[in-house]
Amino acid sequence: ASAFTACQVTDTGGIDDAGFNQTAWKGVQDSMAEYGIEGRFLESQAEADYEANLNSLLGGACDVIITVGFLMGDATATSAAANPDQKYSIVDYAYDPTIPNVVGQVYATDQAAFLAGYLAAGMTETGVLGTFGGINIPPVTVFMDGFVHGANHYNSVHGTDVTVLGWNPESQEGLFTGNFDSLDDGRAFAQNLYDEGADIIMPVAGPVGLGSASLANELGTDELKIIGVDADQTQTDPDRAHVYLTSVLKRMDATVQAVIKAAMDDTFEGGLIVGTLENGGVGLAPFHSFEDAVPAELKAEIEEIKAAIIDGSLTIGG
Amino acid sequence: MMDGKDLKHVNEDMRKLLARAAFGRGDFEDLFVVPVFAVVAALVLGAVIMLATGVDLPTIGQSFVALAVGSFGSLNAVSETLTAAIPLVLAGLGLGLGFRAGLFNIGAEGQLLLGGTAAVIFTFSFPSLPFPVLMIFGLLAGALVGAAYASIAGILKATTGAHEVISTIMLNLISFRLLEYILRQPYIQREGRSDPISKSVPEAGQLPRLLDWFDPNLRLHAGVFVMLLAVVFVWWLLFRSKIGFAFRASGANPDAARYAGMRSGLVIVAAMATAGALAGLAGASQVQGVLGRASPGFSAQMGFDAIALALLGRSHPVGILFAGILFGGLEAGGRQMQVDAGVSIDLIGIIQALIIVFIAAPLLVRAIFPWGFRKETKGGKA
Amino acid sequence: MSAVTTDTSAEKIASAKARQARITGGILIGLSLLVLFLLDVAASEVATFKLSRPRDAWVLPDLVVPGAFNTIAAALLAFLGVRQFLRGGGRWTSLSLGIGIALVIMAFLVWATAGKSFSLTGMLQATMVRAVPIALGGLAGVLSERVAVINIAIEGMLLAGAFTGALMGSLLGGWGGLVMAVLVGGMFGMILAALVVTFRMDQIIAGVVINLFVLGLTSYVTSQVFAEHRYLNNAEIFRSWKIPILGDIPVLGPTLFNQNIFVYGALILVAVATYYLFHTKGGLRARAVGEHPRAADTLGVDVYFTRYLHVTLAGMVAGFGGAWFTLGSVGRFDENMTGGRGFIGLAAMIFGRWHPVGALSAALIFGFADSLQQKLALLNTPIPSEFLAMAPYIATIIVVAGLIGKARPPAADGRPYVKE
Amino acid sequence: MDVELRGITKRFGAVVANDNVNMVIRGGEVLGLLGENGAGKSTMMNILSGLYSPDEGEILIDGKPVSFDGPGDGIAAGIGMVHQHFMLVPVFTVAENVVLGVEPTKRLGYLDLKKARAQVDEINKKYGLHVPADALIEDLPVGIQQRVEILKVLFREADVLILDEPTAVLTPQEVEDFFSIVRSLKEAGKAIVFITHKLHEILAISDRINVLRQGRITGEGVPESLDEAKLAEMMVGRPVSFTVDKTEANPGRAMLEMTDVIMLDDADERLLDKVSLTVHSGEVVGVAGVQGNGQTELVEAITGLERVASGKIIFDGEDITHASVRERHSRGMAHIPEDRHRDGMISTFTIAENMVLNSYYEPAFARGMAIDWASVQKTAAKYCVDFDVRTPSVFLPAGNLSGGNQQKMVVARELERQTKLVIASQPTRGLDVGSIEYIHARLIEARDEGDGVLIVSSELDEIMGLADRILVMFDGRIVAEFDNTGGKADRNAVGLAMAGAHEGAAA
Ligand SMILES: Nc1ncnc2c1ncn2[C@@H]1O[C@H](COP(=O)(O)OP(=O)(O)OP(=O)(O)O)[C@@H](O)[C@H]1O
Ligand SMILES: Nc1ncnc2c1ncn2[C@@H]1O[C@H](COP(=O)(O)OP(=O)(O)OP(=O)(O)O)[C@@H](O)[C@H]1O
Ligand SMILES: [Mg+2]
Ligand SMILES: [Mg+2]
Repeated sequence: ASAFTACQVTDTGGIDDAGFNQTAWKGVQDSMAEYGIEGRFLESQAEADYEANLNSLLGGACDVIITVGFLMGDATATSAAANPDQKYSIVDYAYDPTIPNVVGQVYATDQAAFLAGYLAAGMTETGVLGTFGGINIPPVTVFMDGFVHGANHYNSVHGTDVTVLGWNPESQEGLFTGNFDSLDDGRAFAQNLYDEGADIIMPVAGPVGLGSASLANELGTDELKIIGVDADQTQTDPDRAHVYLTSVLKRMDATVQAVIKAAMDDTFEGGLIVGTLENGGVGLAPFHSFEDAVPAELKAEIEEIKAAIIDGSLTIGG
Repeated sequence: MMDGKDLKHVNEDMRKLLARAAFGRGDFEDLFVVPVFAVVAALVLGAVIMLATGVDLPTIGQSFVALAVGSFGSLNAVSETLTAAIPLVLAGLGLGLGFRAGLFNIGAEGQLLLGGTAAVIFTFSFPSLPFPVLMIFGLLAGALVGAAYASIAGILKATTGAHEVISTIMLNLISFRLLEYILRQPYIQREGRSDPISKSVPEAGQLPRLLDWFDPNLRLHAGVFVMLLAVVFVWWLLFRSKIGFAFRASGANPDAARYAGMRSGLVIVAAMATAGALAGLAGASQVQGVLGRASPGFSAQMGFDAIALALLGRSHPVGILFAGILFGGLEAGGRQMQVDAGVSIDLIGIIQALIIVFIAAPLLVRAIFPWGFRKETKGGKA
Repeated sequence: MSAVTTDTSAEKIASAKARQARITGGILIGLSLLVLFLLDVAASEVATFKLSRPRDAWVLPDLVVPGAFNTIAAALLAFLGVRQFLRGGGRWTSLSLGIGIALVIMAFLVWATAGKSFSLTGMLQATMVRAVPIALGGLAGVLSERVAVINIAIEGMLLAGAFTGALMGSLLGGWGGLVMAVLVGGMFGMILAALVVTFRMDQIIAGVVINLFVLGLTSYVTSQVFAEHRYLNNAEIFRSWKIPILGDIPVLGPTLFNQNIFVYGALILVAVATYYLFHTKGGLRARAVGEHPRAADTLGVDVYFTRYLHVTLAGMVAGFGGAWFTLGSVGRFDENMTGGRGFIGLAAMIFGRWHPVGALSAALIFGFADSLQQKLALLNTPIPSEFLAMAPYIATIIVVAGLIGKARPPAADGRPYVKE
Repeated sequence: MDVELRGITKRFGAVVANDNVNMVIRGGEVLGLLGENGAGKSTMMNILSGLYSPDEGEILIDGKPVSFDGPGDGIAAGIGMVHQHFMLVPVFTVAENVVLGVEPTKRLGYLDLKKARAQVDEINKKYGLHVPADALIEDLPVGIQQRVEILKVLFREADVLILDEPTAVLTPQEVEDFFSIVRSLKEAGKAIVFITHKLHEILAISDRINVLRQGRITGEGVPESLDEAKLAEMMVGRPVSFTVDKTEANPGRAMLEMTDVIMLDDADERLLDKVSLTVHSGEVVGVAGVQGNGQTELVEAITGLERVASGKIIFDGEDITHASVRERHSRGMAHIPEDRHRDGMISTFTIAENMVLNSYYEPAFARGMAIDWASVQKTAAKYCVDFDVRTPSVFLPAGNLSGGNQQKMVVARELERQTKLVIASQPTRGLDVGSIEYIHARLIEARDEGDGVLIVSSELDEIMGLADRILVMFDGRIVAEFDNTGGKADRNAVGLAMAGAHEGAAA
């Protein structure tokens, strides 16, 4: 009777976290615009709210429920088991084995970050790149791994000696703010890396990166450029769009939209969606204001590498 | 020296001295009238804020209905309210006890976090233990670790005079990082998971749900008994036990306590440890009763909310129980408010703050609602 | 001292000073062993500390420290320790400890940097920047606690300042935002004063409540309003302003003379507050109200007014400090972005013994530990990042426990004053 | 300048502190004001100084009615008050305390402390006060602090000086000096109100005397027509005996023996310098001395509140040098602390709780880990009856009691147990004659039951009246000992020793 409704339960970061909650919500919003469906969300204040929030969306109010973040993995699985007819999808989490009424959405972010690392290595003037994360957890460090490997690949191709500060893929240790909300940490950490000579930095800490962008804005892009993560940050941070060399896209909005579409078309099937370079679930954003600054041959190399990753002839981290 | 008549006289005097003062009208106003007005005033102000941010009147009405229904309006609401109250009351009891002993323990958050983590680790480490044993030992492990962590601040204060406000703030910050580290360790991290999440509490270690036979969504768990027991225990400890007497004496006048032969160092450490144990218990009850595992920040600011709670309950166990139920109700009702009216749950924080203001400053409530109160006698405490 | 030598039973007298000296000696010897075994660096390796950036006006060469430094430091520590242990006491105790700790920090840096390099100047500059909100929070605490009003609400006032700075800065421009942030901070100061002075609410409750309220209100508006109206949360920031000539001095220049107005403001405010509190009529009265309000009252000092005034001023200082988060740093407000810095400010105040300069120094120590931790994370030390991130907090605890002991707050701190 | 108070009434809740009081104060005259604890003297004067506002009545200065809206107005009208509890900021210097509120300043509000110092020195010279302008208050002996209070009033050029129990903490010598200051003020034409509990002082210095009882004036007169007995009766409403009734001491075994006790402060200065003394059972030993010469530390050493650096303390044959406070207490040592408010009681606790503050853990009051409140309450009620603690209920906060009753509560707690040794520090400070009489009798009773009693007091009269043997402390040492059997010690000699005259001889 009533319109198709997609519901989202955020994790504790809230709907406006400039991170995965917001990006996933964008997927719902895009679907609302494109397919004319209803969308609503519930914010969780604490982890104890997950279950309660899921419960309050049951009873036929939602055609599909999107949950966000690995922390909601348990609550989603429990709810899905108790309500086998309800469709669910969870962002940034995969069940093994899969659950028939849940679609997990995960991303091979390192593929895209690899391209970003290669690009940055080609663009640096100081020969030093930087990265830092929010907390030392895989959804974060996978970006950093890819970034470092990409830069290393550039070194081995071009015989250069570009170094990446802030992450050591072997020891899995590096620079972390310890939070996903202190913007001025983002600024301070970028300043730290800049002081050590970095002129391109990739912050992997949600809104914290906005603080780094603020520093780049102040110093000027000759001194410091930023690589965004998750979404194309020229869109999410339009006022400082010019500091972003590019962004490592983790297209949660696209996968969320795909799940909603599937649910609408009755092609919904539990399992896993893996965002890759191949299916466009991850990728590199356009260079926007740096379109002219990036040399054509570098662009070409990146396209080549992308193709090599897609066809499997190049493995990351080798 | 004394003849019979005198003796009778003396007994008469003693009887008079032992007659307890009656429950006065002032007490009644402070305990019942003020809170009612406080809640009303806070809700009115909350509505004003909603209006100011562009929420329309029907939605505001809807929000308040949702708030009421979501907190106490159904069995599920009551269950949610009590479930939310359990860890808050437990941690609040610890803080209240600290206040009574003159200690301002800002560290409940960290103690709760590590206590809960310890409960998880203990329960999944001994999965073969049978049901009540594993559950009880899990709670004890939480309490013990909470106590140990709080004792650091206590010992520092007792031996070097380091101010507990500083050390507990720092210990909180340390505990956040420590938990991140712990959750990365292979023994603790859940198999097959790459994100920071611990293994699960086995069935036998969980606080059983009490009402799931009626409706599987009712989350109220046996922690509610732990909470009630703790209220009674803390009341007994503070007002009936010897050590509690020392706590209160040291809190009210440390010099006099020292002169009376109480060991201030010992009292500080003991009070901190007890407070920490209660906070640890709060963490354990949350993981064993609701969450089933530990993850970064599962404490969700409960340790800080508990400060407000303890103050609101005037550091009295029964007051804390009621304050906890009020907070739990606001939390559950606030969730309903979000679901039904789409109003951001952050509004609840504002209403909580306003209620505390009005309850903690009876003079303010009296100034706003002068007709609700008896006139004070002239020359009284103006 | 003379008494000890003239007394035949000297050895039996348990002298507090001698015991302290022995403890210090023990600690120093322990540190020496620590440096010798845990922070051992091969003599061939060098640690490089960069003092200038290539484009600076005056470029200083890098500071290259050979690995042998640590062996020397260990020897020095051992010497100091043994000296304390044997001779003991006197002015030397705290001096030795100070030197000892400095040596250990340097040895640690050399150990961590061996074979690598980092920018010392950058670290010092960051120290300064990171110290600003804490120092201002601490100063706000000093101002209100000096008139005996405990100010737990610093965190909330910082957050209110940050929020107002972003909102008003977006609408009115940087200066407008700054002024409004200061005013709103002052408003919350006045509210705190009204609650505790006029309505005699418990001071700690009042502070906690203001924190809750501000957090709730700012988060609510952020998600209810800012999420849709982005232009309300996009303020121009105050850029660094290099003081001519002074700003070009190596090391010192970037640290002190090439910063934004918040850094200068914090330094000036600390100086002004020190002058005010300890050298003016108003300061004398304020301190009297904090120490013995009834005495002040009997001399015609208006206790209530004094408390209102200073707590309001404290709020304004905190509002200024809060604006740093948005107008002085990132130009945008985010939920709970002060992240407990107000509480650390409170710690800085206690640590700094209720003195503006003390609070600033404490904030600098904290800022130092904080920026040191960031450098260490870059140097790939074998210490897990979580433990490095704890370093500032652990350092604070150690300093508070070891060096301060019992600090004495203003005598009437936290007590309401009731006039008859 | 003449001041008249007319029909003053002031209530605190249910307590009527002043009840329709009339009083006249004239320039060039000392008005002595006398009354029991809680009679309403301080309240009356606080009203006059503008600190409190009266519920009824008016104040006239030179015939004109005035109304004060705070102490600032009182000061402006020329009324200055030296409060019973010192109104000094301990961490400020003398000069800072004196100028507070009327600070000399230069540009930018800069505090002109140099000028302040000069002004202080000028007044110092004029009235012979000898107060060091730069010393911190907390470093000064109370006698000097007292003068700072007077300095404050003079600095404000007050014409009416209210002195609320200014001599309570002074030594006899200091009282003499103080009186000469008062006389010179009187000659300068100031009106002075002098409040004290010491009858001989009031007779010595007053030109007129008013007696206050339960908030009303119950007696008036001039010293020439009055004597101590009459005054006391006017005050208390019954005849009072002044001499402590006691028989000869009957010293038994040594209860307390201290040998060569040394106590050091943080800077290794000696607070106690090889103190040795003995207290026998059945005798009262009085320790006389000007405050700040180690008496406080002596008591701390005996009661275990501070560690001693060397030496030995033996209590009834057992070495207690390192025993805890509680251990000493449970072996039968009673301690009446010097500052009852800070150290002796908890004002927010009930009287019952205060009565067991240091014995709550004993079998009589404990049941396992719990306290047997029923027994505590019964005991407390009994103590109250026995020691005449006047309160409607043992459930009231002890802070509600008057000073005298608080002290009786503390004394009751300490003496009602089985004791062997009583350490009483300033046991009657600030109390009215009735209460003093009572407490003295109880201390002698303890002696007669075989306790050793050590009394530390800066009140030489108290020591002379109570002690069987007198020790004098000076600069951390015991510098003289006097036999006082039958009150035969030479008051002058003791006074001289307190001032350090024996120093050479004892070293
Ligand atoms: N039976 C008793 N006899 C004497 N004192 C008691 C007794 N029970 C409690 N007390 C003391 O009297 C006070 C009142 O205790 P009660 O348990 O009634 O709590 P309360 O009055 O609500 O507490 P509070 O006044 O501290 O908020 C407490 O300070 C306690 O130590
Ligand atoms: N601020 C106050 N609040 C309540 N009651 C008070 C206050 N000040 C004094 N009282 C009460 O008023 C009465 C008179 O007290 P006041 O201090 O004037 O007595 P006093 O004659 O100065 O006694 P003392 O000799 O002990 O100094 C006492 O019963 C006292 O308890
Ligand atoms: Mg939110
Ligand atoms: Mg008096």
